[in-house]
Amino acid sequence: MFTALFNYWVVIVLMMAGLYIVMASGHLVKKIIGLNIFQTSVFILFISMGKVAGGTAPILKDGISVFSNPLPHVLILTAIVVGVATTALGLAIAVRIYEEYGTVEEDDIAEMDNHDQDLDIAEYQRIESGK
Amino acid sequence: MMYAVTTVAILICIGMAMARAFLGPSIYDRILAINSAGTCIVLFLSVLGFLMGRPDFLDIALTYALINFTGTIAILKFFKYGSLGVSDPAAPPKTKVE
Amino acid sequence: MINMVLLMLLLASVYAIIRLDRLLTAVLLTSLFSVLVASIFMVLDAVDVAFTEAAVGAGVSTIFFLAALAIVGRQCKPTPRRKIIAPLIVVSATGCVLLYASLDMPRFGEPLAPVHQHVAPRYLNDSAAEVGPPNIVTSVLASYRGYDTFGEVGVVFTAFIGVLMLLGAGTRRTSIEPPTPTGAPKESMRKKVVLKEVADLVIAPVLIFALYVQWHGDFGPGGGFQAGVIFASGIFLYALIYGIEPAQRLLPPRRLAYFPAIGLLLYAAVGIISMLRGGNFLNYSVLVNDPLHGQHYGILAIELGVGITVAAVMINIFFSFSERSL
Amino acid sequence: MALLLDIVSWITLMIGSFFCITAGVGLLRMPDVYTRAHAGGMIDSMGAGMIFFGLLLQAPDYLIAIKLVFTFFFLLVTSLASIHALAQTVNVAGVNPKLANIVNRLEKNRQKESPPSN
Repeated sequence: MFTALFNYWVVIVLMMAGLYIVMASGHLVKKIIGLNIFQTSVFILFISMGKVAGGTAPILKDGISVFSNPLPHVLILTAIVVGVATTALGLAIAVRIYEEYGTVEEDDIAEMDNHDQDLDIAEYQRIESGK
Repeated sequence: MMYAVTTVAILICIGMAMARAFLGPSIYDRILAINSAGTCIVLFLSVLGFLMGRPDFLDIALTYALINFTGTIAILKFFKYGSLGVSDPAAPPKTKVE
Repeated sequence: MINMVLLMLLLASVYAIIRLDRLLTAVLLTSLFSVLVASIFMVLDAVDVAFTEAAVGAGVSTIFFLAALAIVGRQCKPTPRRKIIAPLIVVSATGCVLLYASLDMPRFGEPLAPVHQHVAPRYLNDSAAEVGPPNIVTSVLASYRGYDTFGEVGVVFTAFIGVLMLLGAGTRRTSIEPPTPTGAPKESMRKKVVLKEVADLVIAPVLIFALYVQWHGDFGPGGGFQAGVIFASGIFLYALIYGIEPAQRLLPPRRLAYFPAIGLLLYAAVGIISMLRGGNFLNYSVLVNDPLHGQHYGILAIELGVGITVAAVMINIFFSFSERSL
Repeated sequence: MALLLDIVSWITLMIGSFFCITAGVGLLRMPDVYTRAHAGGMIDSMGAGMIFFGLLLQAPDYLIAIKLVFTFFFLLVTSLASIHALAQTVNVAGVNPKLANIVNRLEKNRQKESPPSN
């Protein structure tokens, strides 16, 4: 029981740790690190499901008959490279946000946005009342 | 059997290096510990192929041995210059005349 | 058993990432985390995946994070205490639900699990006769599921277009003068000789090894994705040691920006040629008269396309990031 | 012959394991970053060298043997170079070795005890 499901439990803990970092941390780059951990936990889940007890790597060789399932390997192999490309996209967005706002802390950005919105509302009210 | 004993020793070493990476008072200790853990993992991957009876997969250890260097250099360069794109830190500075 | 020890080490590293507030430490530990994940993949028989993760996690991913940190700075506010509680509750609740659900999962390593019943037996038993390469992962990736892989390369290409639109590429800044490092004494820079010599020794083998991985992917672990990432790491090393300007002289960004599209078009062209010869899209058996040879040529061609796209995308992204921080 | 190779492999692998564990203890227990760097370098030199030598004796064919040699060579070169670069960065950053004070003090004591020669 314990050994049979240990992999899946670790995957769940990792997934939740990634989710926690995404939710709790205010820094956008740290959030992307959290997303990376979450994504990696999904990779481990898939690869764990592909393992066959007593099997070896799915590369044919004389004298070996039991192989692990190659399909999850294919899916995850491409997912890793796609993952790093999308991570780069996320980091690019963080960089652009930094260049616009001067910070990548979520709270500060929200505050600046709210401040802008307040100014807009005040401006609107001024025009309305003036008319 | 001998592979199993070696694997255990390497795993212990990885554990100790990681402990240093967590404890490390300065960031340099952490970099050093992570570099050492990386070396241990190269050893681990090499021994693992023999342990599992299919030593054809040394490519992964070789890749990691080559690429770990890139990562460490990037970290050190980031430290020293705060940027990865600075031109030619390898050349001697022009102002310095021998 | 080894598997469990490695998973425990993995949990420890994630705990450290959460506990240590410094951003740079988190990035360092993330690279360690990826390598541990790579060795877990190795233990679980997924050699190709371990290969990709080792190359991506140690080299490319760490460098992208550092390149971004070079721009946004490495100050990170610690999480305020009031913000810890709500996420903790949500996460624990979801975790409990998932743990409950995991009790119904098939046991780890069970050969009779539903995953292994549907298409995997066909891949394992027939791929040698139908497609050819001994590496089943390559034959599934490139032939049986060539369509999926085409989509994945398209996603990588799209991410590249996104980065290009956000940051721009090939727009070399006018202020090339490197900022003088504050505080560091001057003679420190001259002593980089050892690093330069070692890098000279290593760069060429990295590039040659990438080519080996590219062309040996049929027989051992490897293929276009891994080769592209390793090639890009070699170029990163060059750019790190000699600076980005010489690297851009070597690979002019304006021309390099065409290469992701060239790789993708090469992939698509193989599919269209097979359609012109009367087969389905990406059915390589019709490429030449002998089906097995056709499969072989088709796989080589599309792996080359994948390799070109991945390498060019990674190098382009690196240039875009590090130009910004000059 | 095979038995002899096995015995030599056993011995070298055990020496390598011993050095790995020693280096790990050193990483944990040494007082400052310079001494820890010394411990870290031990994994690359003796630990990796002995383990790769032991594996080399067991390699079933030439390709694997060549890959082992290459892995060891690049590991030795790159990892030690990065430890060197790290130690140098630390030095430039102005961290003094903790043991330097002890050495200086010993030096001073020795000079005090022995009469000046000139």
